[in-house]
Amino acid sequence: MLKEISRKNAVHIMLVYTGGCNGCDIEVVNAVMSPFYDLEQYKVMLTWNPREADILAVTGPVTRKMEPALKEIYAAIPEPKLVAAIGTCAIIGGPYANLGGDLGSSDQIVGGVNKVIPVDAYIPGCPPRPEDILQAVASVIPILAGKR
Amino acid sequence: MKRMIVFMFKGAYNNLGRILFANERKTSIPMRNKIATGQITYPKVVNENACIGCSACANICPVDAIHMEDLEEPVEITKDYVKEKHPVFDPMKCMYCFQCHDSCPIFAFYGKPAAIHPRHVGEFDVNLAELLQQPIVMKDDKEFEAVISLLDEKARNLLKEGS
Amino acid sequence: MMDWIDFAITTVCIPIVAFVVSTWLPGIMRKIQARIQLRIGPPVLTPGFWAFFKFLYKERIRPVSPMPRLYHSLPVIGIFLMFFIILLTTPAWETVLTLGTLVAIAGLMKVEEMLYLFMGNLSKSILSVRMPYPDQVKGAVMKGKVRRFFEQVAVVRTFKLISIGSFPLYIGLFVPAVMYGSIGIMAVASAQGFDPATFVLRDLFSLDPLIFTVPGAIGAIAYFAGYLVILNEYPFSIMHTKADVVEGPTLEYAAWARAGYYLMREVTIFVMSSVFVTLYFGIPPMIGWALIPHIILVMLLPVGAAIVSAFTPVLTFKQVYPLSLGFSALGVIGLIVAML
Amino acid sequence: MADTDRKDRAEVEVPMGMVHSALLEPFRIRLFVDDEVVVDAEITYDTAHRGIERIMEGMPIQKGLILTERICGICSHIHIWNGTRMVERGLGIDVPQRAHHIRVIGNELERLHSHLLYLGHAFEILGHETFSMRCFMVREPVQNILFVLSGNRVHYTIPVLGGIRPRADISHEKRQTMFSMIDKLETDLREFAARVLNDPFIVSRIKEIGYLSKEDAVKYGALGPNMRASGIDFDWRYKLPEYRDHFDFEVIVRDGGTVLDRVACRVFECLESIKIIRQALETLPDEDPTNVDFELGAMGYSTSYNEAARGEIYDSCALDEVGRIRSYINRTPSMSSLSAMEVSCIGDHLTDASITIASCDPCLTCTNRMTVVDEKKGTNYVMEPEDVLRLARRV
Ligand code: SF4
Ligand code: SF4
Ligand code: SF4
Ligand code: SF4
Ligand code: SF4
Ligand code: SF4
Ligand code: SF4
Repeated sequence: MLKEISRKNAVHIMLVYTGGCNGCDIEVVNAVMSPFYDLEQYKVMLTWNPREADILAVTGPVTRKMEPALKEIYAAIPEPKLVAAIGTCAIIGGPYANLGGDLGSSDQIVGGVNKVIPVDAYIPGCPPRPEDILQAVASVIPILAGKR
Repeated sequence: MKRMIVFMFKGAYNNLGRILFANERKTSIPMRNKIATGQITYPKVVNENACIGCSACANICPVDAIHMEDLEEPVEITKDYVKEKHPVFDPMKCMYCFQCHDSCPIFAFYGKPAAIHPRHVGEFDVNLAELLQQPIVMKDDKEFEAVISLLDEKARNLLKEGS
Repeated sequence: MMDWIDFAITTVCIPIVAFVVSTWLPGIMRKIQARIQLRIGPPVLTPGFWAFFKFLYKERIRPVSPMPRLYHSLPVIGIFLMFFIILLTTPAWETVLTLGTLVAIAGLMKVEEMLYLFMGNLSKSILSVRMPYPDQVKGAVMKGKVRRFFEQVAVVRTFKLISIGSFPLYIGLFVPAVMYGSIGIMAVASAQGFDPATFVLRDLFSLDPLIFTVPGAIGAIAYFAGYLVILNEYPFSIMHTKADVVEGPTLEYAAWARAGYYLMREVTIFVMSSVFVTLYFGIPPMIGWALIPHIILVMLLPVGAAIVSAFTPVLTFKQVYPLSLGFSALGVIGLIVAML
Repeated sequence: MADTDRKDRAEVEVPMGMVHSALLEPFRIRLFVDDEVVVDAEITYDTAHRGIERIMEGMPIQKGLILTERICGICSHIHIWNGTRMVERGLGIDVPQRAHHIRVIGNELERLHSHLLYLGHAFEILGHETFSMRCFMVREPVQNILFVLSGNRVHYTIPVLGGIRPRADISHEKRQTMFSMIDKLETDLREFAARVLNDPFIVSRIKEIGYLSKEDAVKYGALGPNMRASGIDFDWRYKLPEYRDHFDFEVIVRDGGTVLDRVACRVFECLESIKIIRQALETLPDEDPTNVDFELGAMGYSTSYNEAARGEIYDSCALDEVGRIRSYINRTPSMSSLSAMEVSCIGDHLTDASITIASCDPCLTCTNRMTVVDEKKGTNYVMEPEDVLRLARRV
């Protein structure tokens, strides 16, 4: 009872950029920092510490260098936790993993985030607008609250 | 010094108003309401009245993010061309490579805003009947063939006649 | 006998009051900042109250630390220290134990600050050295130097802050002592016209608070500066700054230990402010009518801190030293005026 | 000599990143400190390497150009513009003046949003949340203008070979909207700039740190505003016909070379950008913005330089007979500006170092270069000068 209510009322979100083009990153920062959008009004607070986080927001395709870091950071978050993949890169690897010329698509990309860690919410767009991000984050909070 | 003091008092006054009465608040309340009720919708990517339903976008998409759906009521564009389907776009699959946009005949052949744009298609009006009467400006035959091969049969005939 | 019953009630109730009020404070501070930032901001209970319970219910993990148990127990120690400080300033404890001197409070605050030293040395978070990245094959000129975690950098800073940063706070603590010639807290309060036995709300206006005198006002400013330092609130949050050490010593706290850390911070905000009210307004916390004005006045410092921190960047030691020296000097002037 | 001296003084290494609140993007900074004073710094940035140049090899040029935009979400327009410009130069494609104007508008809007983002980020690092939020507030209209113009807030995809995508054409109504939005933007920006540059706390934090002398700026290749803040008067916009012949603007140059100068330089550049956008909107020629009258074909090695928000950008490639890309090369400003920051943060406090590094506007997505992947061992690492030498000797 108290558990669910408290989880619904205080959520910490952590951002990890895994090698996207900055576009998604900036829109996430916009959603957090711009008073016009103001993520905090939905009871979601920004943190940079995985130990404090509940939601891990990942943007960008996972590059080979970022793969171990992403895994470790995911592991450092105590349960219950959710992962939101933001942007088409984080969902399917974006153009880097799907387009290619003579040499095929990029071998520097592991792929979307779900190739590395389990993902609970997908937010499409290149980049998604801040309002898309806000709505998605607001709508996953009940899932978080319902976890064990 | 005097300016500084005036400035500080003004600032203090303004901020008092902000703290106590939430003056000048910039947060968008309509958006807040929309999010609370889950009403944020994805930007419009297909301009229905500019689309001739030729399937080129669906055919070229490398990740199958577009499929054609039959229209309930076919739209008659010219007297011998009826639009029967329209493209439906799945944002989850799209990677924004713009190939649909660039192969849309409205853009590829006529240089007008394409009926499809993976970001936000915008508001514009195109008189399709008139447009389809215009000759196609495209020099390179190979490229013409490449684009035209993407269209469905009816549209192909139509555009070949037009050129 | 009466005294003992009073003592027991106070010992139980004052910490509860402190807990209840203090969970509101971060929310109020955040709301004020949000309003200044022209946005809505989180609901008042979110940052302090609900966050505390949320962390209680998270999965318990083992922190990466050479001594996990000690590391986890530090915030608990901090909370108890703070409860102890506030209890020392209650009239009930004074009559029974007569421990409530300014020296005791100053000493306990020092211990509280020292906790950060231990925390920092015991925490080894993923964000710096442990990040999986092949540093050692890179081309830096200075290969093979000692590699230091953020937290240890923060420890060095805590140390510097303890040695000089919180000076203004201690000077602010002792201005009343010099003014009234006593280091007893109750003596200070009664010198301002407070009598715990007979206090009713009407008496509020016959008090003669220290803060309205010249040395008192100066001392209060010094105390406020010290308050910001001890809370690691902007602009003095150098040991906690996001720009390099992220969250410094507290990085590894998770789940219930983080709840503990949250509570420790909240209670610190409350207690430091409560001591201020006791000393400068002459209204100590007690079970009785005095509690109402006390709690209202306690809001003063956190609100001030929120406003100041909304308008200042984090300062480095280049600015912290002179500022802290300046406030200390101010405090000393207050002391001298008090002596005259 | 000085080097060994420094080497002895450094006691500890403080590594930061790749996930860190001050860096935002994935990169790694190792700071070697004596007490808390930075003695040496190493910035490595290979984590975001996606191999764009490689996947472009053999792609049809039109598709490749769309991919250039995806190099970066901040300099998105300039990448696609410069790439397009390069091909247009190589193939001799005429571009209508209207298209040039709209591309310039895109670029200046991008400069505005990039600089404001920079300020927002800088304040965030300074710990000044309120002003950071104000920055984002001032920036919001810019994003809205871009959305009105092109249908996206970040990747606008304006240029196309021979002109612009018709989606981004500026109709009469659009133009009126843009005018009024820009007026509002300018008043907000001026007010905010005056407030920031007069704030004693902020100025005390950013003045006299991160000094980059003129010589060092040249030696380490600082670019764009970083270079101009160190007293070097150079801007590609003076040389490009798109700008030179049509617009009246000033290039901001400051002599100080400190973080304060880099910040101020950008603030004033924003005002110049607004000036250019106004002029462009006023003098927008009335014509068809896209020329489709060209043929793709073999193109020799062609290059193009341009002035991105963060400095010089360079693209080059060749095309084969059917218009497919051969060896695309793209070099972006952060690359060399960052190495300049390695030296300019030496001698500052640790906390100042992060604002110094941020003050060159580091953004890494374009910066990641050569990584060697050893498939057999399953490791990868970045090639060092020694590695290259070793390889060279072995051959
Ligand atoms: S989804 Fe688009 S905006 Fe986001 S990181 Fe990928 S390319 Fe950039
Ligand atoms: S059009 Fe080309 S890429 Fe798309 S499905 Fe057909 S063969 Fe594949
Ligand atoms: S932009 Fe999206 S929908 Fe269009 S072709 Fe590319 S992937 Fe398919
Ligand atoms: S290519 Fe264009 S006209 Fe054809 S179906 Fe797609 S959107 Fe409609
Ligand atoms: S160097 Fe940069 S631009 Fe080039 S492929 Fe790598 S990430 Fe892309
Ligand atoms: S040094 Fe960098 S920019 Fe120059 S050629 Fe090599 S990879 Fe390209
Ligand atoms: S310099 Fe590179 S990373 Fe930075 S904004 Fe420009 S393209 Fe993007």
